Amino acid sequence: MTTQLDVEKLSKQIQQQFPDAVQDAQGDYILLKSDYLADVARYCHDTPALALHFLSSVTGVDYIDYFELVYHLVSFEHNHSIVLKTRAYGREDPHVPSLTGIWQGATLQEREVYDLMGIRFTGHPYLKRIFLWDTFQGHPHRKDFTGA
Amino acid sequence: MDWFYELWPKLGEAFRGWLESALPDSIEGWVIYLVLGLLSMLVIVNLPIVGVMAMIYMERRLLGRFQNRLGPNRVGPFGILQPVADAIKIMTKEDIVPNGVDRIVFNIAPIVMLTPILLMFAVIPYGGDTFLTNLNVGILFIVAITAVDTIAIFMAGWSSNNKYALFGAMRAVAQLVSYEIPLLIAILGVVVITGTMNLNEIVAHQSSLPLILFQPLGFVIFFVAISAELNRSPFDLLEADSEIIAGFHTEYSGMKFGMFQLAEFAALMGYSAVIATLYLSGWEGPGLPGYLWLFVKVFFIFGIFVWTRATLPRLRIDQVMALAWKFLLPLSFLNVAITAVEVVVWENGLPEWLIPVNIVIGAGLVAIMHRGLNFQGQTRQVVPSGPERLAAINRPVGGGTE
Amino acid sequence: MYGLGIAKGMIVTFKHLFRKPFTVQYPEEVVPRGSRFRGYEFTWYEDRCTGCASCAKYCPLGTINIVTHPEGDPKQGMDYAIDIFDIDTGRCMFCGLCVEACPYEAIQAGGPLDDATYDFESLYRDKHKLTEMAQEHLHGHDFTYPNGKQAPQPDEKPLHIGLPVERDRTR
Amino acid sequence: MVKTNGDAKLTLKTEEVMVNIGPQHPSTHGVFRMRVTFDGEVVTELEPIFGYLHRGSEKLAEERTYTQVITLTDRLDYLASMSNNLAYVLAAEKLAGIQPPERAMYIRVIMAELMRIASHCMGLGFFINDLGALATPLMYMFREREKILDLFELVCGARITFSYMRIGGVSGDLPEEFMPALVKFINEMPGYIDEYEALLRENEILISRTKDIAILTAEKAINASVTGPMLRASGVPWDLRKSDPYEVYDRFDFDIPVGSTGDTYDRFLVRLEEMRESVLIVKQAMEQIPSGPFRALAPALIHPPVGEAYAHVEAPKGELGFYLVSDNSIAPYRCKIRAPSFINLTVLRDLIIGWKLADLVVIFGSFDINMGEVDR
Repeated sequence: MTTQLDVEKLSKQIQQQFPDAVQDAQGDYILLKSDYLADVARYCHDTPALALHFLSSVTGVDYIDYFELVYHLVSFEHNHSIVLKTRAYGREDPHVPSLTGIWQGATLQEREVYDLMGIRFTGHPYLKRIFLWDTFQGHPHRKDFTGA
Repeated sequence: MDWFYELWPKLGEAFRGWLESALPDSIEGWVIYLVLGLLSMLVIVNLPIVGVMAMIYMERRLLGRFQNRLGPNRVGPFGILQPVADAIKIMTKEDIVPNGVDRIVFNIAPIVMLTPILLMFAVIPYGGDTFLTNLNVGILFIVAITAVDTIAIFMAGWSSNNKYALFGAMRAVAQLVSYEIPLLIAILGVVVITGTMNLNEIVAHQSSLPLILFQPLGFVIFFVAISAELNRSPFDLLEADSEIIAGFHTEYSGMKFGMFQLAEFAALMGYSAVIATLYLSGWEGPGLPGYLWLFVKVFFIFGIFVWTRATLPRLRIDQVMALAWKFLLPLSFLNVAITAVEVVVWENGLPEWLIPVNIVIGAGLVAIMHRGLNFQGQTRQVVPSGPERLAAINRPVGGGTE
Repeated sequence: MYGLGIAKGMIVTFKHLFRKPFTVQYPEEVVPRGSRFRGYEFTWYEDRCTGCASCAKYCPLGTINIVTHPEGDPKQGMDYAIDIFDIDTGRCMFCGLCVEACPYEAIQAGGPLDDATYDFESLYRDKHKLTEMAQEHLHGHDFTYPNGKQAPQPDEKPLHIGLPVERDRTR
Repeated sequence: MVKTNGDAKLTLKTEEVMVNIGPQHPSTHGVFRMRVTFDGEVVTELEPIFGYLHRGSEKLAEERTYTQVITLTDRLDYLASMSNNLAYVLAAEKLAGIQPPERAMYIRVIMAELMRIASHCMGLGFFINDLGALATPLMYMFREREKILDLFELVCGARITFSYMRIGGVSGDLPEEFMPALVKFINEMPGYIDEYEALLRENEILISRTKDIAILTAEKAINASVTGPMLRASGVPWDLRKSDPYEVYDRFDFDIPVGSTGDTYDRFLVRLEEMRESVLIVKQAMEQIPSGPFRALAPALIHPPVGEAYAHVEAPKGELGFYLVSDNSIAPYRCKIRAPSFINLTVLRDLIIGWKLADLVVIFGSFDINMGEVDR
């Protein structure tokens, strides 16, 4: 059975490394400030006690005030998982750092989020529309999308 | 019953007699000769066409049964008219010439493909006295004339202005030319034993025992090489449907496509007849007349072709080439050498106890030689995918000037 | 030795040569459908329908169009008369949610496969067409619904509460 | 053309050809396009191009009730609809806090495992077809798939788009005639798998075409989020049925087939072995299945509390996950699908570069992707 990592404990651990990186920690997720996302992800990936080598999925959710990025991380060695979240503000050019440098599995998924949600991933090597054609206007998974 | 066994020569004689009596005396003998020649050519040219229809029907039905389904069974009783329906369909289809093709070469290619195949049927003996021409270099003629097909396939692929067709053409050139060599040298074994290239005499030589018994290795080499020559599975790389759509005839439609199909199946039929003639004592056989025996053998060999097609996956181009150059070619040389020694030692015909010896020698040689292929993968150097592999592949080739 | 694996495979295919083909020839032989088969013939039984429009609400594609008006004597139980009941079978994806939604089992799935048509028009089935199909089914199946229950005979009262609805079967 | 380099070594320089493989090509398993650059027959560059089948399932789900979304999940991986249904209803149950009855869980497990057999049949069949075997193994595997679809037709009335599972159970109990049919099929199936093995496993041509081809190392597979048989072929024993058991998988005794090197041949073998394990699971589930209700008492229109839930199952193609966000309305606020086929394609370029055209189709076939799921 995959166990949920103790959010309280992990957030304290992260706080020690990166003060004021954690915005919120409740339920089964840790909400991070987007500036620290890449660092914390790198920390989660490299720390042997965490060893979160597997990025299960990258999800973008449009909460109208902000976009929320949800990262499901799993460790095969310890069989535990954690959910990292971060927020991107603004409708015009929301952006978060890309995690492709840490997990190759993020490449296609981040492209998908960029295509359908319009969130820019800074540092992505090939950020291009994936499902829709290049000249498509708008991002259909946004709540205010009304049709092309 | 005599007419039944000697049907075609007797028919020819009777027709000639009728012509001589019916025509006025002022008509000279060469005219009758010409008319008769044209008529027999007509028969010979139509023979592969009718035979191909039967083969297409047989292939589709057999493939169906191999795959646990029925196959075509809608047109006519047991679907026997399916090839006719196919032919009508293909002849009435629009003949599309795509933009940007080399028109002349594109249009000539099917003709260049089909003609040599039809010529091949001229020298095959269908019975003791049933043949169009009794060439004393018959087998050489067949191999030489069908080699023209390589050019036709290349013409078709090159002129199509299609990348898939180009891939098919390039593969054709590499594959077909390579397999000519083991094919020829395997035939050499037969020629060494019989001492003749005349197909009638080769058949006459096998009246007691078929040559496959004295040439088991040669037969295997010939069969594999001919599978490759005829683009049959597992060597059907020229038209590998899962890789390059239809290979060299991707852009062809209508009757031009039909001519490629016809040529392919006619070649299959012709070469099945050659296999029967060279190794399975041709038209010889008890009971039935020669021409029927030959067709029984042809369809039996064709059935084996269908069987392999139904079972085997396809090889890759470099493996196909490796098979030709590293496996079949040395084997065929060994085969000729062993045969030559046997023929020199037993001048007055090979003794029968050589049959098991030959089979053992053949199996042993195959078992030894296949190690050189390294097809199992364990001994091959493992190269990872991605850029590293590309670098390994792109390393400089050739001697250089060190 | 090289070739043994190939020979094994050849034997397998050779065995199949003598097996009975698995396929059946469709028009002559029809594989029997299961009793829950969700086929083209959506049958709707007006005699069971109360006009609650549950099916229309459940349909993910909105292929069911239903218009009703209240009718009948309140003393004998109020009823809805069905003005329009259309199913656009051309858009239907046969998920069976409407069948599950109906509390009176008035709409039922099932039927044969050979219901192909040449135009989309005939896939749009209105109340009359649906009733026609339902009657055809009932007459062909000894007045049994696809779900196995007994339907009322033509002279009997419909099952739902209230008075029998005036049916226009002549179209 | 032979030209001399600066360091006086001969290199064979050829002109590169760019070929669009797809969107209509016999081996792309749907409308998928690869823009490939060839040097002779060797692939030097490859770019996958998606989106020809993009239907916006995730957006459509936001406008449908929780029950209606089930019909959308049928159309994701249309060769494994039951697994998709299962993943979705698990997520919705987690969100709404509904506990399905025991019998329903067993029925779901039986369906999911039968679906895995059917999906692997298709995956392997088309993989062998890509190798050029003229559909014979494919036809045999189609035959078994048809039998499974007949079973599904008995329980839910459809053959491809089942929509069988419901939030809190399944739409109907197993009919009377189902169990005898299932027993017959499960007893026959190992014989069929033996047949495939005899036909393919030791075939020298197949081995020479697949062994040591396109090796995916375990580290790379994990780093690239590869899941399913591809991951297990690389030697990682990660199967959600064992490592994060959902439903009643923890009550069954089965193995996870794991490959040794992660080459194409291992990916083929892992799928073949998984079919055997699935037969084993179905057998155990048939013995253990209890009687009782098949559906929990749940309202027709559920209003889950505000929150989010992520549930994943081991679908035939890999980890299929549904991430649902609820705003206490009758429709999900956001429905994200973690599609295994799509994410497995991350390693496509790295695996194929450097191999030949003939290997390209084989490697791509060994991914066993489904375009309905990739483009969603």
